[in-house]
Amino acid sequence: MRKLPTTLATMTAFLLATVASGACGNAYADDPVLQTEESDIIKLSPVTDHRILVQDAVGHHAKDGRVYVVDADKGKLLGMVQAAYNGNVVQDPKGRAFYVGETVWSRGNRGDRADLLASYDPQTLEIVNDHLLPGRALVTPKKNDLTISSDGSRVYVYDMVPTNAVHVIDTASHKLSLNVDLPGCALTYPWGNAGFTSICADGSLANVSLNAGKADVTHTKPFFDPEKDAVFEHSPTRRTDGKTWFISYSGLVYPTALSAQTKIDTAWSIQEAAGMKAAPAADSPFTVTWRPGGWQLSALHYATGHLFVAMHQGTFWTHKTAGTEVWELDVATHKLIRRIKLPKPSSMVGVTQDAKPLMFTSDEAGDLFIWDATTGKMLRKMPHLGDDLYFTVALGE
Amino acid sequence: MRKLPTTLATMTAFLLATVASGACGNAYADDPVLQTEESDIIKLSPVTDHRILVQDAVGHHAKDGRVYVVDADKGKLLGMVQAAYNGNVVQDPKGRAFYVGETVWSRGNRGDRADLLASYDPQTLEIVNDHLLPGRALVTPKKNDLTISSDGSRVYVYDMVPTNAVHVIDTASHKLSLNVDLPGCALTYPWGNAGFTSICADGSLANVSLNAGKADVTHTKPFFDPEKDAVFEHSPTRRTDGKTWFISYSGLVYPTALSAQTKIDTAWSIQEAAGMKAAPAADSPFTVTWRPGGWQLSALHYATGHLFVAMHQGTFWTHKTAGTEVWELDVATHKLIRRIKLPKPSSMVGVTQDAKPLMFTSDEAGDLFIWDATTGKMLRKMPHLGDDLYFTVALGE
Amino acid sequence: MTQSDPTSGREMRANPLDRVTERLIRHVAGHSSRRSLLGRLGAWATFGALVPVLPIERVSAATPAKAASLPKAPSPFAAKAQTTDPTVCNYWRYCAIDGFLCASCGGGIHSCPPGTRPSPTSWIGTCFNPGYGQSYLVAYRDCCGQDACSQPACLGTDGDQPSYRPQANNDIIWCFGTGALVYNCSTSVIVGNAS
Amino acid sequence: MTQSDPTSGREMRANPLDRVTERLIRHVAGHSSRRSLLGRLGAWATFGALVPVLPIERVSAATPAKAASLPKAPSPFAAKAQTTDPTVCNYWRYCAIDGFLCASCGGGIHSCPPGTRPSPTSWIGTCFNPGYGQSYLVAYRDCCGQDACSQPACLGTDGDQPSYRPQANNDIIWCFGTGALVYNCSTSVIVGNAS
Repeated sequence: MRKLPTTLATMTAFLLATVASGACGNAYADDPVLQTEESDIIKLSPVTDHRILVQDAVGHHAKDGRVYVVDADKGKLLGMVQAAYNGNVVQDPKGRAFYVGETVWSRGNRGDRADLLASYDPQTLEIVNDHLLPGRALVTPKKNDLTISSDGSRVYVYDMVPTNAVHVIDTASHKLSLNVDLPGCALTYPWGNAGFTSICADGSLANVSLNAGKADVTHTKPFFDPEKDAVFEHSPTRRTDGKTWFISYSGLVYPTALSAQTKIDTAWSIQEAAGMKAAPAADSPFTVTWRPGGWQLSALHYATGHLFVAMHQGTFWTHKTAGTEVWELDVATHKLIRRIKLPKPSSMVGVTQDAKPLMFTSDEAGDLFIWDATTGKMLRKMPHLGDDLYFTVALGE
Repeated sequence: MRKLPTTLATMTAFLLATVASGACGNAYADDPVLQTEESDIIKLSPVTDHRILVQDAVGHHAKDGRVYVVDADKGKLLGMVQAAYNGNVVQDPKGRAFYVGETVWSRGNRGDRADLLASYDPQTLEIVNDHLLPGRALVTPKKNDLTISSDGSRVYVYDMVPTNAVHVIDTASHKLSLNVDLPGCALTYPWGNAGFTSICADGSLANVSLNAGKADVTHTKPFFDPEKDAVFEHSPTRRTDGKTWFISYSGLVYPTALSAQTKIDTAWSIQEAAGMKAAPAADSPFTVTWRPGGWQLSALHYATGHLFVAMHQGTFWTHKTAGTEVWELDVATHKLIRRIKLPKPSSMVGVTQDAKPLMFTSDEAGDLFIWDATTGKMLRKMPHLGDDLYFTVALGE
Repeated sequence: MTQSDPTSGREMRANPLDRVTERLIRHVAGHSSRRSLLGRLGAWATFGALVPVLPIERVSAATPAKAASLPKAPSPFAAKAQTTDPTVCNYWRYCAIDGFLCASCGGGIHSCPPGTRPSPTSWIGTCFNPGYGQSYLVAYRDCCGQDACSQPACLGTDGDQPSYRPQANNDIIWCFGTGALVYNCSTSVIVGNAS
Repeated sequence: MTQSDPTSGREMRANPLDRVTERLIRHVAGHSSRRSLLGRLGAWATFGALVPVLPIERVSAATPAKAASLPKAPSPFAAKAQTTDPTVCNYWRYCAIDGFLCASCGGGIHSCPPGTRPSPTSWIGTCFNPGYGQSYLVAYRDCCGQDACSQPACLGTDGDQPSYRPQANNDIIWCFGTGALVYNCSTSVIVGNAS
């Protein structure tokens, strides 16, 4: 029987002797051998349609939030980067970079605060630029706290202190190009390259046009009552043309064309689209019916206009309850296409934007479920990808 | 039925009206009321025998390591402090303070590194002094990487880069009083107030006497073969007199009186103390028998000389396998007192130092089990206190 | 062991209602004139000073009303709420809480664990006490300075609104003004009746 | 997709055996003269330069020996080891690994995931390949720069010694010299035969 481990002292003596005598390593050549190896670092291909970013807030250890890079076709983890303390992530629409908004303190839980927008090379996952922000909102991460213009030239960072504001970062120069004060309004829903819209506390929208280094703000009239039936922040925008479908707690969908002159269409009911009665709102808090709920609870496939919404059965004020089904709806016809039963309740829904789209759901255990969005069939599951998977980001979204 | 929530607009109007009219708050007095409350911060009593510190390395999110303060009589969490990135903790023997050695980078996973020794007030859990260290060893936390002299006047910080060394910190002035270079040797096992001993790579000990700002180092002869039967770093020292029981992988106990002239007694076998055959070492790697194993796998009750060791059945090289039992041994008679079966395998054993000692074990799920160390009966369990409970620290230990 | 330290200098001395009022003023201000200074969080301190302390009587001898005469619970949460164990998610005050209970983390219902500090700002919920048959305004004041206490989390959503309604939103890290903004746990502080 | 980048400038170019030799020299040095400069980690670079590259032949055509004639596995780990799936803990090279497998984290057996860097230093194990019936020296080189990859962890302890024997210890964060020392995952790099 072989002695294990090889005595280090002997090995050392051997190697030193080799150096001294100049008779180098002949002992090795006679044995059956595996090649000696060198350490290297994987470099990824350019971003593909099915390579996604998955945000993990790590609620129990929020200083160690992270973003996973995942090959959704293989169900394979490709790498990860830090997204510290309620970090957020947005991707260049062409996949040339992704940007992580994060917040650190120099001594972990104490010391100097720094808010950062780190630009990553999507092939090396190396930081290209580590931009210091004037601030960012510290809030459980939601997509619309950090967004990007359609051409990828501007990143919008929502901030709350000392005032509600949006920092506009030029991605070419990595400079802050503008601060837009928006007291009473929050988040950003970008429309093309021209600007973005925020939701205001009174149920109206503020539209911000960006021109030549200045911001012009217009306001819509209030179109919903935030206390009776608020619209979810987690409502999807087709960034290319600014079409947005604001989904309310009760399940109303407000088709909205965002611009400097935002137009809000008549709302339709998700439940009615499925052949049910429209659900009541806060006035009838005990009524149990199917309702939208979760965290990043909806996603839109741009090309087809299919809207995916996490749904559960419950009373009003269960708007953060994870969905037991995903309902696929056609935003043009206001019709239900399919109800997809989930193996585990999911607080999030994501989709890719290609012609053979994948859908993503998660569960409490941090599993990522990967679905064929065209058929509604589950393809694979990545067990415990992370702790708290809050949303996915796909190419072009 | 009451409308919920109370309309914020109404509330606001009411409060503003109150201010304007000067008729303050009469509406409240007529209702059945609970008292309005003020926020405060709990202040703890001085440290008691059964208030322990529990180190949680949080292996999957190591930047968020922490130390929990636990009332072991009630099984109650009293608070927590950060112990970032393989942090360590040691307590003043009289309980006047505790010290957390930790390492941070200014931007979480990047930026400037800082090694810190934070002194905490044990009643407020506030940092009294946040001392910047020249360095500390980054290694999965073990007690003897950070130790303290018997009178609490000096903390010993083990470091590896650029050389194996021990930084001696004066706890009164919070100053670095001495760097002791110890190439080839590691960790500290303190004896009284006069110095400490380190274990060296050749199986010998280095004894460091601290006098008037300088260190005198003496060496013992090698007394064990690290490749055949290494002694665990996690071997207990009675700090007051420097008596140490070095436990080897196979289960030999080397009674050692640490000092400038350390004396090493003849080893005895844990298995023989239990009426079994002594266990073979690395020469016979397939022999299955009871063996010590885990992480902080042993603890000593100073007053009685009872040694508690986590034991499991396995071959050699299973020295990190969690114990399915704790064996209680008398270091004076070399006899087994009791075998305590654990509900879940534990990688650690801790004890308190009072006349009615408690014993602590953990499990993979981060549960803390609290035992009566006198009877060997389990008293209570704290479910999922943390992620990776590596060791406990009790008053006077 | 759980005495607060009156000499620590870190206790929240101002009457919490001042702060509620500040928040509400801010809320109104944000609406009435979006671009005015009143909309700024920084305005809290300034305007707080103008609002007198409301003389809420401390009726320690108040007895709960008889069960028969109590109003019905206004929400499913309230209908199942209990009033005895503040370390469980269905404790009545937690109708809109989100996060770790300070009562399980070394603090208390309205007390921060040692080593953390209560935020001077908070979101506000309206919770129904089934014992008194009465709804109360509850300030969910976060305790800050250590990362998540990591004991089991609770999520109450009665009246919880999105972050564009910050005063009623429980997603925000309510640690403004505490130095380090790292969130440890949440308290629920009674700040008034919701008549 | 899993091509390494030959132009990145971050690839480990030096022959790994240099580094093994450095470590071993350090080991001897530490023993022969504890107070000498040789005992310092800083000495690695200096002395590494003095050690010529060992001409390990790359016998790509070598065939595994026949099963019948193979030596017996030297340890319980080796007796159960497999040689096909590097994402499972019983892969033969993981006899002394401790931590997350880079092969499951976006890297490979001897490759770091993108966004991390291999440590120039490592601990050394001696693992038995049941296919070749041969033991090899394996350098467990940590990949550093991101916190734990958090995929299921593996712990091999064949020949693992305490941290006072750093060259054979898998508890140490082997990220010296990589900038940020945060540990993401571990690779296992063949650096020689253990004859």
